[in-house]
Amino acid sequence: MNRNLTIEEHGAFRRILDAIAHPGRIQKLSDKISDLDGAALLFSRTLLDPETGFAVASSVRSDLASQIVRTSGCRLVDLEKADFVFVAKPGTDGALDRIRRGTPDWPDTSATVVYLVEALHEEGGDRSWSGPGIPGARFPKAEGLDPREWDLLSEANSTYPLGVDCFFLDEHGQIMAMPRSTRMDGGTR
Amino acid sequence: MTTAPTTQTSVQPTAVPASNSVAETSSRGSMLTIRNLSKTFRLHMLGGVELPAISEVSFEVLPGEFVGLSGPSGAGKSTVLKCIHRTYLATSGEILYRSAHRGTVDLVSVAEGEILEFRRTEIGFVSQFLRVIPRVGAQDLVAEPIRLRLGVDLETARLRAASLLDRLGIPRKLFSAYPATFSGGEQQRVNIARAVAWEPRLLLLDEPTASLDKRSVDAVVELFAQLRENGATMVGVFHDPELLERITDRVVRIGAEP
Amino acid sequence: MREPSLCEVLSECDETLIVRLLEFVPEDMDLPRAPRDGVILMTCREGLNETFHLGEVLVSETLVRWRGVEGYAVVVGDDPRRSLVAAAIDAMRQAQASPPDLETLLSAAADALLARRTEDARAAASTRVEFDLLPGA
Amino acid sequence: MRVREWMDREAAPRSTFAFLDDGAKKDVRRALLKAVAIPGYQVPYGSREMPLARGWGTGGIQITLSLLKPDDIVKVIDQGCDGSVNAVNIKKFYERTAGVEITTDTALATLVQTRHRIPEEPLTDRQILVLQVPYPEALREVEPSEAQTRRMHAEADYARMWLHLYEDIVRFGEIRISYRYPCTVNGRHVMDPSPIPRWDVPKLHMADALFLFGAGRERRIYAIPPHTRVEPLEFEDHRFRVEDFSGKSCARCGATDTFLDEILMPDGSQTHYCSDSGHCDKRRAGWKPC
Amino acid sequence: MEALLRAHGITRRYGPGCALCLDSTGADAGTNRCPTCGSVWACRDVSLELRAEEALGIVGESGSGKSTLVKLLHFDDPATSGYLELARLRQLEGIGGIYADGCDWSRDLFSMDRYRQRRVRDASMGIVYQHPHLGLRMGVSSGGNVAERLLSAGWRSIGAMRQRASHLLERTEIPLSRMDEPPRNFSGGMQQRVQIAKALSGDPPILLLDEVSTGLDLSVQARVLDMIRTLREELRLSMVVVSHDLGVIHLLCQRTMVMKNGQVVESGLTDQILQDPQHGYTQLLVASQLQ
Amino acid sequence: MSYVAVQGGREAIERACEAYEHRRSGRTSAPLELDQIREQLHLAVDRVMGEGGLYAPEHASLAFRQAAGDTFEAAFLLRAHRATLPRIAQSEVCSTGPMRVIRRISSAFKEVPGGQILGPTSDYTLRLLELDPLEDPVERRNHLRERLFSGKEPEGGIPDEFPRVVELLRREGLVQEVTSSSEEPFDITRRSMLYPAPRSARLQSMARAETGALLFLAYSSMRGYGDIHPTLAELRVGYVPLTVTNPVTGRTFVAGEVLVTEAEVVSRFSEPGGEPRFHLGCGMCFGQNELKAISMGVLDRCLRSPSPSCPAEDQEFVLYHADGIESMGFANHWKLPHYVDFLSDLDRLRKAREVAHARA
Repeated sequence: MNRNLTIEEHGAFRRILDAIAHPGRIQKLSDKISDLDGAALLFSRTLLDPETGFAVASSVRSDLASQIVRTSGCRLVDLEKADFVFVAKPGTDGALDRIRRGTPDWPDTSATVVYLVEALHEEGGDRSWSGPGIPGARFPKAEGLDPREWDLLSEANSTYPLGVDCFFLDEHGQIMAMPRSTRMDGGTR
Repeated sequence: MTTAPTTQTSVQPTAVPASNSVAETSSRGSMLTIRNLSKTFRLHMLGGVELPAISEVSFEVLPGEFVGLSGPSGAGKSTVLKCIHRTYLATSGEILYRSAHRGTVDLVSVAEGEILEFRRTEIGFVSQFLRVIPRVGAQDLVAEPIRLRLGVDLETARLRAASLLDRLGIPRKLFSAYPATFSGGEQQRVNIARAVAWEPRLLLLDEPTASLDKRSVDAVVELFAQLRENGATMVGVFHDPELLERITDRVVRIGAEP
Repeated sequence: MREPSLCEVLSECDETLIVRLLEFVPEDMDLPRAPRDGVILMTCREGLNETFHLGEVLVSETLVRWRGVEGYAVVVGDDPRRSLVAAAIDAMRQAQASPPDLETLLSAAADALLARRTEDARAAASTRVEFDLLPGA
Repeated sequence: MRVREWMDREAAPRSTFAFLDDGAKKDVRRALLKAVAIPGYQVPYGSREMPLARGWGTGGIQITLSLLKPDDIVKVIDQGCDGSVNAVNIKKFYERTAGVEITTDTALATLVQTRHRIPEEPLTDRQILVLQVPYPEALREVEPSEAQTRRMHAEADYARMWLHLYEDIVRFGEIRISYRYPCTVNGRHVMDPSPIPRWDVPKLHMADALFLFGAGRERRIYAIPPHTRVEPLEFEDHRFRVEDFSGKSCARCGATDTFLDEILMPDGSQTHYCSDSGHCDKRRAGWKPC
Repeated sequence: MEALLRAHGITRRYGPGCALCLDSTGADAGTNRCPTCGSVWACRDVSLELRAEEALGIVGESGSGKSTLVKLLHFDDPATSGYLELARLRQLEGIGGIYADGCDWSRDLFSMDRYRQRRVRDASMGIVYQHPHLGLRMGVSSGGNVAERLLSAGWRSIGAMRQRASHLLERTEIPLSRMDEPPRNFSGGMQQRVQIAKALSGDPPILLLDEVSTGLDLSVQARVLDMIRTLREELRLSMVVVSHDLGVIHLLCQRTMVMKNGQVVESGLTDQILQDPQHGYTQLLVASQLQ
Repeated sequence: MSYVAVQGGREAIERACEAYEHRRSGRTSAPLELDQIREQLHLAVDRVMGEGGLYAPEHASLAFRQAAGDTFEAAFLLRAHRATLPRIAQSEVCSTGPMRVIRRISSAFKEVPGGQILGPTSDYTLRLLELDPLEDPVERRNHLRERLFSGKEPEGGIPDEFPRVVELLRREGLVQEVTSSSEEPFDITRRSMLYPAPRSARLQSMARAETGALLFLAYSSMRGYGDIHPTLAELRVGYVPLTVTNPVTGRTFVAGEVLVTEAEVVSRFSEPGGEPRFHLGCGMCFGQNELKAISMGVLDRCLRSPSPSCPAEDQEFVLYHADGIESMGFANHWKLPHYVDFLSDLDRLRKAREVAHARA
């Protein structure tokens, strides 16, 4: 294993961890990457390996998907069995129901959903996020994501500790996360 | 003989509504209409042998009436009473009962819940034997139905129970004793007191005086008379034909040739 | 007795032979997967037909590419050179470019291994308990 | 790569950045993300053997190894002390395998690994505290079976844990649990905060830093994200209390607001030193807590 | 009287099950274990309804499935199939997702997650097992035993819990001086009474009794049964009473179900079951009763 | 109590490591060579490989030397080393059928197809300390070689494949089959154990467990805390080919041989219902470690008990406590300072004493 690649992954993981520890906080995944494909590949390389099941839930470009499989060595599996599900804009289009949410004994066996969106902003969202990792409330915004996706996520995470954990990557190589413990209030419903 | 099985497990209430024309016309004015009532016991342990107990019994009881049932031993007098009470499941026939609040219903087929409700609020049964409840004294045993069914407080219920037991000649010193230790006659009187204490609307009497001495019988007869004055309807079986004639309005023969 | 495989021979032979065989490895061979230590998860089937993982076995692994063919080897033991040699021989044999001298060395090593195993078998057989059935039994 | 190149390179020593192979690191990372997403829930993972013994912090070490960046500044403490045997060993290991810088100053550290203490100086939201955990299961106190405790967590069935505390109060007038005081995290999971003294438990509540817990031998990872409710189990009429140091102060720096070690002097008398040695040194050097 | 609990088609199978199971097990087959695949059908297609303030008896010999049925109702064991619903109870209103809007009945409780099942159980049911060690923690004080259910229901005041515990222990005739003693120091009858106090601690509308008086001396048995009778009236409890003893059933229950090899063979008013049993098995049971 | 509070810990630690190494390297004796350990202390090496979960005779010899003969420590070194190695692949499912047998016995039958091969074992030796060896060791070695390997080949030789003894029982339908899951075997090195544990996980866990721990538990069952009553149907020791798939061609090949001990234990029939049958227990481990394989075989059967009634039948009890690396690490960790915890304990004790005094 190339030592520089390894070190790059260590750096990326710290930002991924920081993102999920601070839902709604946005940062670059790597100082060297400013595009969505690069971010998606680095993210996969950091977390996915042959032990991981990978699926795409909507029109993620097939060349990107196959590159993810190739560089990380992960297994391509059905949506229902996936540990990581990559989703392109505008959203899962109902497929969220098929994604694993864990079991009462093993809530960690849920999938992690990675949304590939246009742009992420720390302000300007119409829903207030609160919960662990958030002092008070945050109002993040994900351009390119269908607003109804938030309702679907709210529903998917309504029986805590079951649920899905989400990451958002944007076209500037930025990352943001929303774990299942985040509560969303308000919105357009 | 009809052997149509009754479906005791049914949870569907099958109360016949008061407006049901058949029930209405045939039982106009009567409290209880028994029509073609048959009961056959089937003994599985004896290879499914069938023992007919009663066959095609029919009679009516008017409100406030005291009807006695007579017939040779084994004719099925008690069986009729138990069928009315649903202690026995009738094999065929109808027992139309005009209830206080639920119109006329067929006690053969009405839901168990309804039967339990009638037993709680309308229909009483005096059996030959006292059902002892462990660790409950005579007075409390009689007070219990008064308290529970009439909703009075414990003290009032105990007072009423005491006066009833007094009337039936139970010595005061026995009031707090457990009836299991009583003589047969004493037990029988406690039993009657308990059964009538809450003044049921329809009272079924299954040889209530069988083991009583003369004085006690008189007290019981007097008690029944008072219940009737208060509007109770009664159907009874008595081992003593003389007593039967004396206290009932009318006697229906069971088991005799038509 | 089973014929030992190339990898088995290279797993068990003396180090001196490995040093000699390395000289036959063409230096222009590509190493898509360079020789490395690693483990193979050893999966077994036991008497009730359950498969389970008995443990891991230390091996070395090499994948070479040479003249359009790929040679691959996994060799039990911790010496990456052994898998390099094995993979190289695999490739050379496929390319039909395996030097006769090398093959001679190899077949001698295979014979030696087979002889050792035959000895083992003989030793084992000499500890066999002979039961004579009793007459009339 | 060509054969020639490889042969030349073979002479040089081989090394992986941060010791663990990639598969192991990814396994730990995935577990960490789930742990942060479900605060206080123990995520199972395939713990690898470390060059330190099981029970000596292998869980914490695996977490740290999966996190380290070459530019990290790492502080390792054991029982509050940077110079403790185990801490020194672990630091040596990180220096050797990841080339990171080591510090004793909590404020300078980007990553703190600890056994049994949380530094006195509050951690910031850019810092991570990795705790070594011998027993991850808070309910083990009342239930030895893993299958049972798992069920209890699934059902949020914590009555037995509470009952344990109730019984202590009835029998002894006090709760006997000293360190490893069970806490409810995010209003849902009861969690073992690792063997930190009760003194440190309030530091977990609505903190700015991220806390990661690793139990190597028991193969569990769990976490408390920043700004998360962490409430020690307590009764309305019997509140949680930290260790009592009233009337005592550190003989070195004079602190009265720190966790103090009791030191037996050769003459049999007692004196007290700060348990957090780095903090104590800093105070002696004139630094003042704000 | 309103129905409070209803269950339909409750089945509990241990083992894989096979195509021949249904024909080769049950009351008629005389066994609950499938000879082909070895599966045990502990409870098969049982339906029941429990009304408010009613006591429903379940009789049958050991292995008939009656205790399994109670355990399923108490969520001690998961049902293989069937559903269970509770009427709208104020005790359950606080648990999210139990009632659909405007429905008088809960959703199927068997298909709920165990977290909610536990909360439903804590809020609506108490159980008394035949063996006190199943219902009690023998090493924990009697007061603590009563407090456990309260703790489970979210009580967090030691004082309030001790008050509630002493009230209940007094009601069940346990001397208060022994409140802090563990039940293992107590006689069987006392243990059973502590169990009753524990079962009642959360003020549940439904009490499940599994052979509560079996194995006790007659006098002790009478005392326990009398106490149950009194408590039922005072606390307006609905009860499911499992017993192999027809006397106990007769004393406590208005209605009775008879089970054999996992199936219900007969159900009806208790006096009817005792005096005019329809099924051969019930007739045998009644005939075998000691008078 | 204050031995960690003072500065200079680092120095002392380094000296301690050196002292350990110095003591181990001996005073005047010749340095121990690895091939000596590997060849002459092979049972220790086998045990280290088995408990370390890694078949690597050279490394295990090295570990044994570095650990000064402490098998716990040596197995631990091996496992720690393993953590740095990538897993290249999973082998094909290896059968012990084509095992190159060096020892094979059955205690169930006097004569078995393939024969009783006693092989290298101490079982039949007199346990007399050889205080005065009669011969020079090298001479003795040559002498033994001659006796075993030369001369005429014994009749029958050694078959390439031995039929399993349990197969004979199975053919008569006397063995209770286990419904083995069709799923991939569980891998405890990658996943955390789940309970109830699948049988594949139990076997893997015991295969790397500490020999003494397994023996202790199995012995408790043999002695009476349990109802297993074992008979050793077969014990075999030999070399099993490790078969691997070539990822390029998809063809399989043998990468080398692995020494394995396998025990098959028949236990008394027990479960009521159905036809009475023997229950089998299987033990298998790296190297020649007969005690471990037999113990594992007994425990495999114990852990399938439908109603566990003693420690050896309790899955969690056995599997959580039999791993030598874990248990030794944890027992050793008590040597680490615990004075913060202890102070917290003291605080509780003092408070409780105050309450007790106030109550009295």
